[in-house]
Amino acid sequence: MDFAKSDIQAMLLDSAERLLSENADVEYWRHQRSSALGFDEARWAQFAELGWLALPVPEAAGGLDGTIEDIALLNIALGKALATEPYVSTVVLADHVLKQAVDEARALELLGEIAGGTLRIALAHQENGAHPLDVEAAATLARPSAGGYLLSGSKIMALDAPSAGRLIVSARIEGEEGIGLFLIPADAPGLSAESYPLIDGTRASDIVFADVTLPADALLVGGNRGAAVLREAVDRASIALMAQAVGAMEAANKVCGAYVQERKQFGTAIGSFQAIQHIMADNFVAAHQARSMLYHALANADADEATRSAALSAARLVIGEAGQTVSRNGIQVHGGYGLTDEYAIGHYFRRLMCIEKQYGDLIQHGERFGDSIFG
Amino acid sequence: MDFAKSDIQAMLLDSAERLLSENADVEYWRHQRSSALGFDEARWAQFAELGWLALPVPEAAGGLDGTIEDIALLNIALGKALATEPYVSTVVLADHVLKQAVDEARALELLGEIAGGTLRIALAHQENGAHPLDVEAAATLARPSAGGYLLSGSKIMALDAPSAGRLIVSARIEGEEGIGLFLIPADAPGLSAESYPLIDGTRASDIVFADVTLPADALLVGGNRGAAVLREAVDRASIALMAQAVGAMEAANKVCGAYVQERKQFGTAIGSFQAIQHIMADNFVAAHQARSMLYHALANADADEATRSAALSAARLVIGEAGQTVSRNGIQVHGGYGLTDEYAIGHYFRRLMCIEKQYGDLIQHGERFGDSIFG
Amino acid sequence: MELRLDPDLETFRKEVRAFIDRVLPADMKERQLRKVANNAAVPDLLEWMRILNAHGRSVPHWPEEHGGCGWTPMQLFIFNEELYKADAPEFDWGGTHMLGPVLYTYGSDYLKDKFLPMIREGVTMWAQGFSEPGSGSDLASLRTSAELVGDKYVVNGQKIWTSGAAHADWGFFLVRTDKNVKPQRGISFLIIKMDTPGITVRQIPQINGEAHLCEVFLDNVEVPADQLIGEPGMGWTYAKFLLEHERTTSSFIYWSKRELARAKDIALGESVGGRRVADDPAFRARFAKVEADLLALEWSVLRVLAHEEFDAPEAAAASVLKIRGSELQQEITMLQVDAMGAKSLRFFDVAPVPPPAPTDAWPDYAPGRTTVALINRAATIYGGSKQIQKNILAKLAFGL
Amino acid sequence: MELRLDPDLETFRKEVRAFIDRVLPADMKERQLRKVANNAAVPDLLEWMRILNAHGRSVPHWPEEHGGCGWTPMQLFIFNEELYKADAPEFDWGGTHMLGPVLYTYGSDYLKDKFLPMIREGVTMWAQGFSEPGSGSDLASLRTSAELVGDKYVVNGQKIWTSGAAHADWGFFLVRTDKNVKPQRGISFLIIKMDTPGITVRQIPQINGEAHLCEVFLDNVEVPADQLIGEPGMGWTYAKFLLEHERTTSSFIYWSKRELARAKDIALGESVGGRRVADDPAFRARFAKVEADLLALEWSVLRVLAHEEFDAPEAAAASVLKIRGSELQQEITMLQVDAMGAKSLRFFDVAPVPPPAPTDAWPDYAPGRTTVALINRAATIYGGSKQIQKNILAKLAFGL
Repeated sequence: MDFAKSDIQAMLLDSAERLLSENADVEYWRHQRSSALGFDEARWAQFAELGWLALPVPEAAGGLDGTIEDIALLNIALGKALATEPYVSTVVLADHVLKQAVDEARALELLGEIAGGTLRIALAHQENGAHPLDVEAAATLARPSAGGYLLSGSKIMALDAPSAGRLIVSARIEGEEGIGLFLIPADAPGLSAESYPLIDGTRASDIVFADVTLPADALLVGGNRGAAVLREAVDRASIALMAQAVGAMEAANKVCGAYVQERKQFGTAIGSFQAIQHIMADNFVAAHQARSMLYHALANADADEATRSAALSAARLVIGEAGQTVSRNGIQVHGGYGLTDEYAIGHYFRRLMCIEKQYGDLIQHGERFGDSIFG
Repeated sequence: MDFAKSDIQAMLLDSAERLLSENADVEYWRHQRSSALGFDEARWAQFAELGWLALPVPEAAGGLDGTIEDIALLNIALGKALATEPYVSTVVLADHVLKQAVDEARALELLGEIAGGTLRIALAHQENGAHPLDVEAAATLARPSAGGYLLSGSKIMALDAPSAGRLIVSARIEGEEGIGLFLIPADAPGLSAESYPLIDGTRASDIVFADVTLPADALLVGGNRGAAVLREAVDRASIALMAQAVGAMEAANKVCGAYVQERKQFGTAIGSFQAIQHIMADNFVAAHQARSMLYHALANADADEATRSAALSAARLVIGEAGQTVSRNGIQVHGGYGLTDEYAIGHYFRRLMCIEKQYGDLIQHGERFGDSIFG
Repeated sequence: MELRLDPDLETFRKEVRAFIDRVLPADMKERQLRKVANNAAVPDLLEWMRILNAHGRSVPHWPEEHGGCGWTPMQLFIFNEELYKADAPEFDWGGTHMLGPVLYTYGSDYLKDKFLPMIREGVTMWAQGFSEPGSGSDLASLRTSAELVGDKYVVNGQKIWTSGAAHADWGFFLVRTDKNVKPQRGISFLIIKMDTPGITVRQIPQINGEAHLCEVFLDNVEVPADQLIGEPGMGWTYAKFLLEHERTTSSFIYWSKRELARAKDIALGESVGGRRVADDPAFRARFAKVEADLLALEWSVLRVLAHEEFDAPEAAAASVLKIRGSELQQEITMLQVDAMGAKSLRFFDVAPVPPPAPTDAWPDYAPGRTTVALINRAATIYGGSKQIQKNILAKLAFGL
Repeated sequence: MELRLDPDLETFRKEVRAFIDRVLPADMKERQLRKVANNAAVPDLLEWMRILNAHGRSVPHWPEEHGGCGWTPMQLFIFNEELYKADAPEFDWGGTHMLGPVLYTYGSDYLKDKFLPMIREGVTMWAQGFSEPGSGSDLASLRTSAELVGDKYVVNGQKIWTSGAAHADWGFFLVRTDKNVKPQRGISFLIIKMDTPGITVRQIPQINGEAHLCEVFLDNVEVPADQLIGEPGMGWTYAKFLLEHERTTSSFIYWSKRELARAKDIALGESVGGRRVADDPAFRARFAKVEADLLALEWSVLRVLAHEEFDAPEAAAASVLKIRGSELQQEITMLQVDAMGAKSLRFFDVAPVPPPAPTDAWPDYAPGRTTVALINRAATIYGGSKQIQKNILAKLAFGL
């Protein structure tokens, strides 16, 4: 166990500081939100140049073979800056699935494209009404057909899909157990998507597959391993998101700490009122515990599935609630200004709310962790 | 709907003020706790003289035929004074069962004895592991035998049993549906009791019936009506206890309000600190909502069972949690002194904790109310 | 004390329900039900006032001489409750509940004759200009000045958080007419037409996509002096009267009851892994506590309406209603949001009316829940923040 | 950063576990498990110190020259955790963790030679005399005076909340030796034998039936001047050192982990209407949140032990541990209590050891849970109340 940053981690954080800090402000966020994809493709190219998109990619594909801690530290920085780039979808989720793909050579090629910034991949696995933590519960069906598959079904709220060139789609395979993971071009004939923004400015799509024809090699991971691989990938995405939440909370606390020293009421800075001081103390405690719990999730990220998922869900509970505390209190100390789109705190608030509910919400993670305790 | 006190209510409160206020202090409470029964029998006699023991008794038995509102108002006063007398057991619970008894004449006689202060009755219905709100779940069994019954089984934590001359015991009757309610002398042969204090200084008993012989007329209410009558009686007890909780909270708030003005730290009364002010404000809100919710329970006390029990459980939720808020915060503002037996707040704390858990705790009432909402 | 509901009131409730059912147009009800933001239906609001007015019920709480219904507080409670239950449009609270009572209590005959009918008949939308950038919780420090020049006040300054100022015809403002006395003493209550030269309104973009709250800039705005209500320097008193007159309004009890019912519908409509959200025990337990707390709030409102005597000044009860009312608004809207899980994260634009047509995945309740929940964080801020209310309570109830 | 646990530490943990299993007497373990109050086993406590000392492990955290084990902070963490897991008696924290470090850091050779062995070998129980009736959170205002007369200090005053003073052999006191300087500057750190003439101890009856906390009255108590630790007037500095040295102690992490495991046992042991309390979804959800929070606290402790750098002074982390540690102690003991429902209301006397023999209805875990939960309300009060900690945090983390 070592809390100190390694050289590569220090470099990552240093480059993150340089690239992100200049654009971590309301003006930038509002501008991105109103842009076509919700983020700046030029900055995505810079992510590639800095090696961020190669972070978890194996050296064999020209990557950095980074650890989950490396990913977490970079995502803390992304969270601080409220970056809306589809980093988690492409670099954490898709990378992890590709690394488990049957056709290793092709996967390495795709990973290389990701690392180079020329390919973005989004995961489309959630179906309306399905339990987010039960990734096997897919009604989408792939029927073997003419040396390939015909895919039909629908997915909801595929995060970052509008900016992705390809999708990883989970589906039952007719005649097989489990679920398979398919790689599909986002513009495949028969695929239709309705895209929309989320409240944090990121984008998602509802996708319908109407007998989409897939070649045999579209199947990345077969039904025997699909669910396990997907659970792993989603858990890693959860960790990256939690890291972003920790970054967002710490940044929000900074913003609030400065605000309560500036803002005057009754002739004095509101930070001189004990009630405000105690709210800020609560926020500090919450963010501090959130970071501790991120560490707990990281320490168990590569443990057996039961241990990993219990640790992850426990972390989601603490971090999710901490996010509520920090952002709601943050708005409260800002008064009316906190409700405007023109102050940073409202942006942190919306981002933290999104993270809290993606890949399982507090109810679902609470239930899973409770079950892990009592069996 | 009328919030103003009626004449009889004003009289009751006036007499309560006179009798109870002089002995609503730590010295009195500590003395009573160390006494044989946990309360002062001389004061019980005064309760009788003031007509309090006749309050819900029908006029036919020399009673005052008081309403549930009358009972609640008196119990608010009892709660303020942390009276440990078995008022709820005898005058609320037992009276209600007796009023439904098959043998009306005998019941009136017993009610008269209660009103006169010569008879106290406790309810023994709870069994270990049984759901407190499922009064039908009794394993105690009455077997018909020689014109009467043989009773066997065991009860746990029969409140106020140690000072009661008779017990009302719930039991299945062999060969019948439902449960019967039996009146049994506390010293019946074959009955053994282990008595102990509760943390608030009141007393309870675990009772074992080893083939206790009962005459036929021991059966107050038969199996066809026993459970319904018992549910009604227990709900009325709940209301009286909630009224005591409201009284205790309001008194505790007074005590704390005075304390934070007296106690000095850092050269000033701690009540001048905004953190303390806000704690006191929280306590005021909690007690205020508790009283409102008592009113809700009262307004529905005579409604159909589904409405009544839903309202009652909702009230228990609010009042139970308010009791926690008021008493825990109350101790916090007292600092170390709050943990001693020598300050009033610790006594309110223990009483409120007891009320919260008697006749169903927060989990059980929460579940019942939730079920009433969603079916 | 006798707490059962008077049976006559049940009769009254039935009559009210039938009345609303008869006069509320179906398309208006539908728009109200499906609106994305709380304040998205201005034309309906005035139209609804006109409908109510046609039946003499647009300002039932006013004195009968000004068009009120002469109802008891309990009858008014039931009327309001039923309006919300039926998804009728909101009142224009600024006119009907804030300005109106100040006007008919303190206004000159000229002002009463001119404005009370406009409010009552649903002719005008009203903006409230109290807060300023530098004076949020510390309202008395407001600096917008009104100088008497001849028979006009010349107003200069800036207001903020003026709801709906962009669509309001008229506004009522707190302005400083005297800088040389104690802050509270120098404030006056002034009616200003919103299209007066010198007024600029900026809509503030909100975190939920609305721009309902506004900044109002007043630059040498000339206002006829007879639009000052009552006496100069008494504005603070009138503003306090207004708040005390509407003690139970801040409880949002009618709104919260309606929204809790909607939360229930959502919990029954949404499923996760084949289980209704309503059947999730943790969700159900949380829902039960909120519903119980809302019942407590409702009875607290009834106690205030009945002027029940209790162990503290009546104003303490008002702060209790504000604190619990605002907290419960937030809890109820978050129940709605949480019942929808990740689906609550979808952003729905407030501009297009109506919102997208319902689908299986996005039922009619989906658009708007998060829009409202986000802006609802304001509930514990405006009208005296939760922290201010607790200061007040500590003082009133305990003398701290 | 690399957060997986070092495999060597797992080996160490096994060794520690085997060691404790070997040396901890079964009857002592049983008494510890079944004690009604937290402080009900004084003789065992000293006996256990003697056993540990026989194996050189009674003060593992001290410097090796004074009998410490030379372990890393993580090893100490594991040792403590395993002690609690095994239901070993508590340390005499006053001696081993509070006075000890002050003594070996600032004490004269005479004091070190005299007292360190007494602590290490489990010879003496120690009382801590810091708080006074008028100085709770405002400790620096303490007034108990020590006047140097010849080679003796004459001590007059009163201490309160002195845990276990009735059974302590020696005590360490903060006393005022100089009234003419800033309050913090005039305080000294004095060792006093508890049977010195002039000392009167009154046990304070507590809400849980214990009388462990005491008042100590000092009336012209004569104390050899060489029992003053370090320099006169430096007592405040030493007291602060003591607190900083034991930054993670206030987290109560080992205790809370053990008690959460017990809460789990109770939830598995108790049933309501045929359903285990552990299977009650609302209880389970609450338990899960507490366990998650406790894991967060544990990692916060590990971060402090590793002196992880973060965005605030390290003392801020200490306040976090105190706040969360005390809140979690309360939540965990209330989980135990609530799992027992109404049965938790039975009062068990702390005096008789052992408590009543277990029965079906009253299993071995029943006596003591409420006793401990009641007194645990003190956790957010002593050692700097939660309010004080938040003041500190606001200042350290945000400069407020």
